[in-house]
Amino acid sequence: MVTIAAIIYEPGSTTKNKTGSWRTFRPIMDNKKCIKCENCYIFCPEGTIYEDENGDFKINYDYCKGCLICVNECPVNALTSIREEK
Amino acid sequence: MVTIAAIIYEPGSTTKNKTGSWRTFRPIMDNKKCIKCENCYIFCPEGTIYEDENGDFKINYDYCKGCLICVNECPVNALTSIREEK
Amino acid sequence: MEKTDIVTGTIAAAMAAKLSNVEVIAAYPITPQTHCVETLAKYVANGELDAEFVKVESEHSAMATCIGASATGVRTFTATASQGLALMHEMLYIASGMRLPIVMLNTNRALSAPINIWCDQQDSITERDTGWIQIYAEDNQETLDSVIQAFKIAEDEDVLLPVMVNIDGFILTHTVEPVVIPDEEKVREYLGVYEPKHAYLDPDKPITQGPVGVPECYMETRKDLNDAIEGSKEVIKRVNEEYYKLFNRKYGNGLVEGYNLENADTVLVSMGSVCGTIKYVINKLKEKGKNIGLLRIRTYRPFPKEDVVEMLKDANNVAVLDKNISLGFNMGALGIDVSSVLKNKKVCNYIVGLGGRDITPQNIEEIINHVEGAKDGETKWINLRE
Amino acid sequence: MEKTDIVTGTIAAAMAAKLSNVEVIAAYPITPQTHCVETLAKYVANGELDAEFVKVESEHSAMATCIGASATGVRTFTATASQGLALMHEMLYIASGMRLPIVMLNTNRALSAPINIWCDQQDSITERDTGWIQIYAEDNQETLDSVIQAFKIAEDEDVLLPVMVNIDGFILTHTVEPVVIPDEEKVREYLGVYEPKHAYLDPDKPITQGPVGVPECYMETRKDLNDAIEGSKEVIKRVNEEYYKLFNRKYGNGLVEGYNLENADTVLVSMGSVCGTIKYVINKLKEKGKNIGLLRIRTYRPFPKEDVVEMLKDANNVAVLDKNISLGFNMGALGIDVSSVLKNKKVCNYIVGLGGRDITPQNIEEIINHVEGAKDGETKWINLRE
Amino acid sequence: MIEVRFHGRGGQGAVTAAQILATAAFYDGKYSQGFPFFGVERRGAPVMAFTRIDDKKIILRSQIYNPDYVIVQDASLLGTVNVVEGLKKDGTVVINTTEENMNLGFKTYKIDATGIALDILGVPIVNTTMLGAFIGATNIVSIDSVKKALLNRFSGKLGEKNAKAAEVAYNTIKDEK
Amino acid sequence: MIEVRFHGRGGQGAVTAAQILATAAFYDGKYSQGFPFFGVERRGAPVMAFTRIDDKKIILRSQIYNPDYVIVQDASLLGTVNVVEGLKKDGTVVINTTEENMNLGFKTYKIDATGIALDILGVPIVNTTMLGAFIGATNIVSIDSVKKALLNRFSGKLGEKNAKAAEVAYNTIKDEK
Amino acid sequence: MMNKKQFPREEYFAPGHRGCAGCGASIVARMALKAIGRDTIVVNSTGCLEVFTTPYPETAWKVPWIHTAFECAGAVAGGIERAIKALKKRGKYKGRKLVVMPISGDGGTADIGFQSLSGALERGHDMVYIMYDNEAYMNTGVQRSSSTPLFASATTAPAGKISKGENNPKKDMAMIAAAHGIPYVATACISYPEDFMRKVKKASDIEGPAFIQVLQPCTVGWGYSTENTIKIGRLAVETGLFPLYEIENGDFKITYKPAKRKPLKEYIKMQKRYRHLTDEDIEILQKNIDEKCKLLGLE
Amino acid sequence: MMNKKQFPREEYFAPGHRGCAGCGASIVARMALKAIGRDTIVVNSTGCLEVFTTPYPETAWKVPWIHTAFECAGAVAGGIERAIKALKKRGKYKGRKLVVMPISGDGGTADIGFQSLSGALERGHDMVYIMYDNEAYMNTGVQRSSSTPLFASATTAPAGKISKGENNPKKDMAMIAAAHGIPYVATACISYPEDFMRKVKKASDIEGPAFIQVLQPCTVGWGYSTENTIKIGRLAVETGLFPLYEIENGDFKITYKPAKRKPLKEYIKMQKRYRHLTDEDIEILQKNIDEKCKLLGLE
Ligand SMILES: Cc1ncc(C[n+]2csc(CCOP(=O)(O)OP(=O)(O)O)c2C)c(N)n1
Ligand SMILES: Cc1ncc(C[n+]2csc(CCOP(=O)(O)OP(=O)(O)O)c2C)c(N)n1
Ligand code: SF4
Ligand code: SF4
Ligand code: SF4
Ligand code: SF4
Ligand code: SF4
Ligand code: SF4
Ligand SMILES: [Mg+2]
Ligand SMILES: [Mg+2]
Repeated sequence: MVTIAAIIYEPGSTTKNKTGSWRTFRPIMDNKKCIKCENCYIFCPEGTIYEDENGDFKINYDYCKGCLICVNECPVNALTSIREEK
Repeated sequence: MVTIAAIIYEPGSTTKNKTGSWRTFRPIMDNKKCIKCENCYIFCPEGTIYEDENGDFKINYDYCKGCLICVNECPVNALTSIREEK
Repeated sequence: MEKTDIVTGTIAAAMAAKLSNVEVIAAYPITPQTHCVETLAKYVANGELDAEFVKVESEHSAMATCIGASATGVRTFTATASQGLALMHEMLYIASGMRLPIVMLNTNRALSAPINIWCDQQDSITERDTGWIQIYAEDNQETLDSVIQAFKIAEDEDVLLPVMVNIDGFILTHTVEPVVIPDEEKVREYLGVYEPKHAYLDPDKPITQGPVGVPECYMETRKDLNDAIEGSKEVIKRVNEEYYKLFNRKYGNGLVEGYNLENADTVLVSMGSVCGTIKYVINKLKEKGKNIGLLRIRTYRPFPKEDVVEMLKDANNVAVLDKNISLGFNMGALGIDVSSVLKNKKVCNYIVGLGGRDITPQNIEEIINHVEGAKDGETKWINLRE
Repeated sequence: MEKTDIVTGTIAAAMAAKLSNVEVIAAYPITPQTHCVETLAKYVANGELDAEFVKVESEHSAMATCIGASATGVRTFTATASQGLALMHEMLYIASGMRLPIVMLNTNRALSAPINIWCDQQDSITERDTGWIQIYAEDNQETLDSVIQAFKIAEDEDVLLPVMVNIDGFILTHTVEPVVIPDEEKVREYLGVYEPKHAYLDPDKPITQGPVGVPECYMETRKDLNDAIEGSKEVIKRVNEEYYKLFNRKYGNGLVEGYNLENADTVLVSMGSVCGTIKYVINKLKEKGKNIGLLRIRTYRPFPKEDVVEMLKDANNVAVLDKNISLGFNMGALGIDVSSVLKNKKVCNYIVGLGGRDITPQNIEEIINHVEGAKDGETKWINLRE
Repeated sequence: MIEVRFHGRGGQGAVTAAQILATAAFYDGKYSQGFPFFGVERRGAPVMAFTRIDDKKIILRSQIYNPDYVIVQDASLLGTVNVVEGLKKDGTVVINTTEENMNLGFKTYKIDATGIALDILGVPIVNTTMLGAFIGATNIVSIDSVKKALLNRFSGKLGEKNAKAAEVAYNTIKDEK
Repeated sequence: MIEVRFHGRGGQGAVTAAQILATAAFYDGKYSQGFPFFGVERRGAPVMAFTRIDDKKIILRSQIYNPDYVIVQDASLLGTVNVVEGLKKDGTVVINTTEENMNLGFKTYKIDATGIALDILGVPIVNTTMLGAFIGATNIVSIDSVKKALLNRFSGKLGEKNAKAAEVAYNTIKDEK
Repeated sequence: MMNKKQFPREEYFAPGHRGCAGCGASIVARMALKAIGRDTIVVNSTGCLEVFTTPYPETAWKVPWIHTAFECAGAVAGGIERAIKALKKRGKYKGRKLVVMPISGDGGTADIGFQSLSGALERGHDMVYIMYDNEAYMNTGVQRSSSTPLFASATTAPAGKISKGENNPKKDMAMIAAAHGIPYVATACISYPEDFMRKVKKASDIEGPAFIQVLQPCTVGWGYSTENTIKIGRLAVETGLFPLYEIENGDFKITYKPAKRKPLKEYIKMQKRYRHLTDEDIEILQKNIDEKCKLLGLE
Repeated sequence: MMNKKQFPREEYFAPGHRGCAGCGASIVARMALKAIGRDTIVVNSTGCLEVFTTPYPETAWKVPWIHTAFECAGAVAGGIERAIKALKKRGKYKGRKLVVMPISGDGGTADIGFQSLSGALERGHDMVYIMYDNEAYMNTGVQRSSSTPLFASATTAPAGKISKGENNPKKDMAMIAAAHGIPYVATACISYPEDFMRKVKKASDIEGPAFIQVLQPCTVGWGYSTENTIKIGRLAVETGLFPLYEIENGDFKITYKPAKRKPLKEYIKMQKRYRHLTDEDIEILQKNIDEKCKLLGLE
């Protein structure tokens, strides 16, 4: 059953689609090094870096596609990358 | 019988249509007064003022619609107008 | 207060849009539609109608603007013709696919090339697959009534489809004749306010309209649409009855109108203003003792198959008059459609009135005479010059 | 030199355009057509084809550019699909009305809304009234051959009409398969140089193209057009034969192709790539002793009425498969057309493969089984999901 | 059913006249249609318009080929247009002219409408004047209804002036009759 | 008729692989089709492609539901895609993995195509490598034709490298068999 | 003023067309063709000019002419230009420069045909695009276009109880064309034939796209009597309302500077489309002009 | 750089969408929505962003969103804006400002949707139009648009034996929009989020049409590896190739001035679309930039 005119009534429902499986490389965050410049947060095309209750940035690997922009844009190398295990 | 795609193969054939009958007023040219400024010639929307073999401007009444632009634009009042006879 | 006025078809349509309290109008001028939107612009300029009038830069944008407005949940109207309708083509599919109850007046006019501003119905006929409901009015009164009904039909929750009201260019658009103008309050009460449950762009309840219809869902959305327009037949009939009760006018059963069908061996089938001339001829011939029938198709889409079959069951000579031609089929579209449902019957097709060619009572008589001696499937062009 | 290559349908079409020595190409990218114009752009960028490639900003302008170029007297090609074709709608009527032999590849794709990039034939079917000749190819070889033939047909002095070669999106456009590429010299010799006698913008012989078609002439120009496209049937057949003599390939009689029709009580009618699958099923069933026929419509416009009637004269169950739906008629366009000419025969209609829905051999068998027990006029949607 | 054909020039209001006549008939309690014959012409070019009047609803939609009446707003049209084409044998022509000797082969009323229009309206637009003259000649609708239609169509002073022009022409013809 | 299904990710060249395989079959004197299953996916997302090979002209146009062979270019797909769906009972899978213990319930060939690709091509694009492995495992077309198809498809050095990668994978599997 | 034969005598635009008496659009066409000469190919959008010059079976045009639709003069012209290139490859038109001249109204240029124009400019087609600007959709009965000036009444932007007519300022097409970075842009007015014709000629000599916006008063749409067409155009320029300039490869130059700008009121008062305006309204418009003229260095 | 929470934490653009890894278009959408907030209505043209965010039955959008066709974001947005006005007459959305945000690619903006945009600007609709500029038609496979820069290779303007790729300069959309005389025009780049988001916010506060052209590198179309999206955007700005400015009511202001412009070569060398260029070719492009920067007062 499709909705009328294929209207989607559930906002943000792409979250059903775990794009984490796309990764070839995995970014790793070292919160100790992080200076909270917010670069990784704002530049992530997936919006999959979030601030947890402690004010630390975390990566939600369910969606991270492993583009490594965050790694590239971290001014203090708090982010690094490794090859994803398959 | 129409031509293919209603193409018109005879350039300038609107001359078949004598728009002189549209006139309510008739411009009259006094070549003696005329200083050949070419105003009437160039401004006539019908292109119905022409230069004869003597270099005089003449009005072809077959097409003159009587707009009186020529009369209005003649700097020396060599053109005047009268009500058209019907 | 209801009153009678003597107005053109375009102005009757503008009055109907005003009575229907449209909220957004987006339209682009084109002959022979212009007086409709000019009249609406005047209403707005004089404060007589509190609508947003969007002076778009093309018909493509007119339909796009209507789509945007309708998808936000307001009552929307536009008007066009010919090249304008053709320029909307892509957007017509989108309006119906998005299930937006936009109402449009189309003033039937021939299509270029060569350019021709006069009447035929090629423009709307060629949009017959788009999922728009198409009503063809016979006169100015029906024009006004149909625009009002169009909103009622379009916005019906079982329909939710755009509706195109078609009237013959010049023949109706530029002809004044008496038209009863219903009471404004009464119309507004009848229609109510448009408050859609399915499509509205509202930050308080964010929805996504017009997404990618992947192969897993696309065909089902088309089936939905197909069922909605099929189902609209019942709604159109119902609205025709309701309207009759409230405003005292009805048009056949809403889908088709039969005229003198009883015992008519020869029946003409057509749409729009030419049906008046046909009735005129039928009346004349009746005086002479000849019985001819007319089946007027009022809604061409949804196509009233069942009614066509039923109402023509006793006819032996069916003459379909088309103000359009499906090039490469050597027939008009109505002729094809009618032939396809009248399987065991002689159906002939007459191409009439293209690009403003007048259709005279003599032409109608010629058709009647011809069909009686013709073979099934014949197509004849009427009133051609050598 | 003739050679065989393994290419997609879009590339086969691009190769054909190159073989045909097109002089002006104006096109806008759209899936699933893009590889065709990309390939042509590459030919030009590498100096392999000395054509003008106009990178227009929309399909509307693509067709307008082709019209301008063709009216100046050069060979012109474009390619599009779906929304792009829809956006050209107004200009399609103008191209045919101006009698310009433009050739276009249309890669069949569904129409929005919702947006869908996959195959059905709604886009071209809905342009069936426009006066364009429409060829539907079954495979990539036929795509290449049809584009070449299209120029020959379009430019024939008895035709002078634009031609649209349709191929199924993805199913052909994105599938590689072996294709014989004819010798370039031979093709160019066959086609010759396009030097129109009727339409050319030349200061040395000034003509006026696209004037105001007043009511005194408009209907006659439409009749002319109607006769030209009707008459093109003979030309298409002739070209099919000529081509066979030169290049050793032919497609039925050019208009239709019959497959296993003899003694087939049940016949399927369809267009495009699905005919391959149908033949596949026919072959399978034949092995099982069941005799089913196929009538493949190759040129949908001009519609080969006479052939349809003649070739189906012995069939009792006719199943028309439509990859489109005429909304509000509850039938596909081919179904309507075929029904309208097969008056005393059971014709059922099957809506298949909309928006990329796959059509499997099982679906074909389901149709065959259904039609044998069905009533005339039934419509059934195949492979719908719940 | 009465059928009337108007001949004029673009910009002279022939179409308006046909509509006003239809409106006046409607005010008289009749059914009517008023409509133009459209061409691509601009101001100054010959145009036509039509009116039908009947006691019952008018359903006929073709153009008018055999009018009962012809109104010629501009005598110069005679040079290019056959204004009496198809006119019924016992038909009537009303023409704007100062010419005395004019034989169109039909019953003809002449009036210097341009004179009256220039007098009353100040411009040579003769459609309403000719309408008055036509009513004077034929009485197919009441002059009061024509005036009412004019007052509704043109606002304020303009309406009054046009009504006046129609009335003057009406009386002129009536007197001559 | 042989039917092959490729599973990969957008950007990994599954479609190209299907086409190359079809081309190789064609060079072997067979008929073939190579085509994608298209979705709206971008780089990284799961994609499929198909090849049909036969001794006679292929007219069937539906997608492939019951392949004889499945090629899995990226083992991580196993998490989201049922790569063996519809695979014929006696079908074969060729998969790019370093995992030793993997049971897909079908005859399966494993290869570290990523390793080979990184080695020879310098990028983890495994489509051509997997093609070589597939031929090694199945022999449904000749490796020479595959190499020829690759050299025609990719110009210069790139063609050579890809042909090399295919060959290495081909031999690897052959040796293992 | 008295140098003999300042204007060419060849006529490429025939009389007998159906334009209104006093129509400025005919003047545009006639002058433009005189300026370029016989090797012109005209592409005409739908509009007054197209309609009144080509009622089948007659044409006023003595040069090759084509009309397709309202909205695509730019693209059609582009196709012709490329076709000429292709024909030259075949050996045709050796050594001749054929000038492609799209000519469209303000509606066909600034509104419905704007994209087609913009695309053609961007692609660099060699053409002389003429926008004949009568500031409304005249052919269909004086509806507003985006070139209709502020406060002018038009049938779709009528003056009324709560409306002063058009409520948006005139779209500045010449400047928008200039922002496309094309080699030549100019404004012109039929009341200044030398200026206009010189610009057309120059545009036709320049390689690449040229755009000329020429103001053309319309007796019907603006509401004035026929003899004043030229006079009103002159007032538009003399008041500074419509400055005459050209922009050649980015260099802006005023080509006619009124000795002293006339008050706008003189212009306004001659036209019915403005008759609803109060003195205060006119003051607003006057201020707008004064500001714009300051920017352009006009007084 | 270290002020806490410089960027809002609300997300209106969900993950799980199908954009390529490293896609700059997602970054545009995410930032723009953060800047305006929840009362935004998005109108999306056909293009990458639309396609990868809304595969039925899923959507990445948490604000109301509509897509109709490729070429009409401007007009659809205009209809929405007027509908909101109409709804406000009914009493809805009292005291709230709803922001209509059309968002289109460079193709949807500068080419096929250009007229729809221009019409909307001319009519003065209150909207924030965002052109996400990845300099080609990415969704359909990297065909050239009029926003494709000179000498870049694209699939319909490929580098080849007799071609250096695209042969027309990049269409200057921001300047063309500015020539429409609208209240706000700006350029931006995703690599400068503060600048971009400030501009979006400002545009949403301003009454009337605002136009923002935001450069957005595309990993597939430009040919670079995914992690460099931001880096390349930064280089575009630092080289002066893509200057960041705003034009408010006609006043032009550079909003970011690189300390010293970097050589274009750095930028070019990172991208496959330029790999066919010789040093001389790059020199030509460098000269073009130098000239343009001089005009704009950069360096
Ligand atoms: C697609 C389309 N829409 C509308 C029209 C109707 N139409 C024809 S000409 C015209 C106005 C032309 O205005 P402009 O370009 O300013 O030229 P003008 O008539 O003023 O000379 C219009 C609206 C049309 N022909 N085609
Ligand atoms: C009328 C029409 N023509 C063509 C297309 C095909 N098409 C869809 S998106 C697209 C390119 C979009 O380019 P752009 O606007 O730059 O956005 P991007 O994909 O780069 O994000 C094209 C050509 C279409 N959908 N509709
Ligand atoms: S690698 Fe890319 S997708 Fe993953 S968290 Fe970093 S920026 Fe986001
Ligand atoms: S970019 Fe690095 S320093 Fe900045 S917030 Fe992210 S992890 Fe911390
Ligand atoms: S009156 Fe008008 S038409 Fe007649 S000659 Fe003078 S300018 Fe020409
Ligand atoms: S305008 Fe007067 S002076 Fe000038 S050429 Fe004409 S008649 Fe002579
Ligand atoms: S309406 Fe205006 S532009 Fe059109 S023909 Fe008449 S005067 Fe000329
Ligand atoms: S092609 Fe470019 S713009 Fe499109 S999704 Fe991929 S990275 Fe983003
Ligand atoms: Mg205009
Ligand atoms: Mg883009």
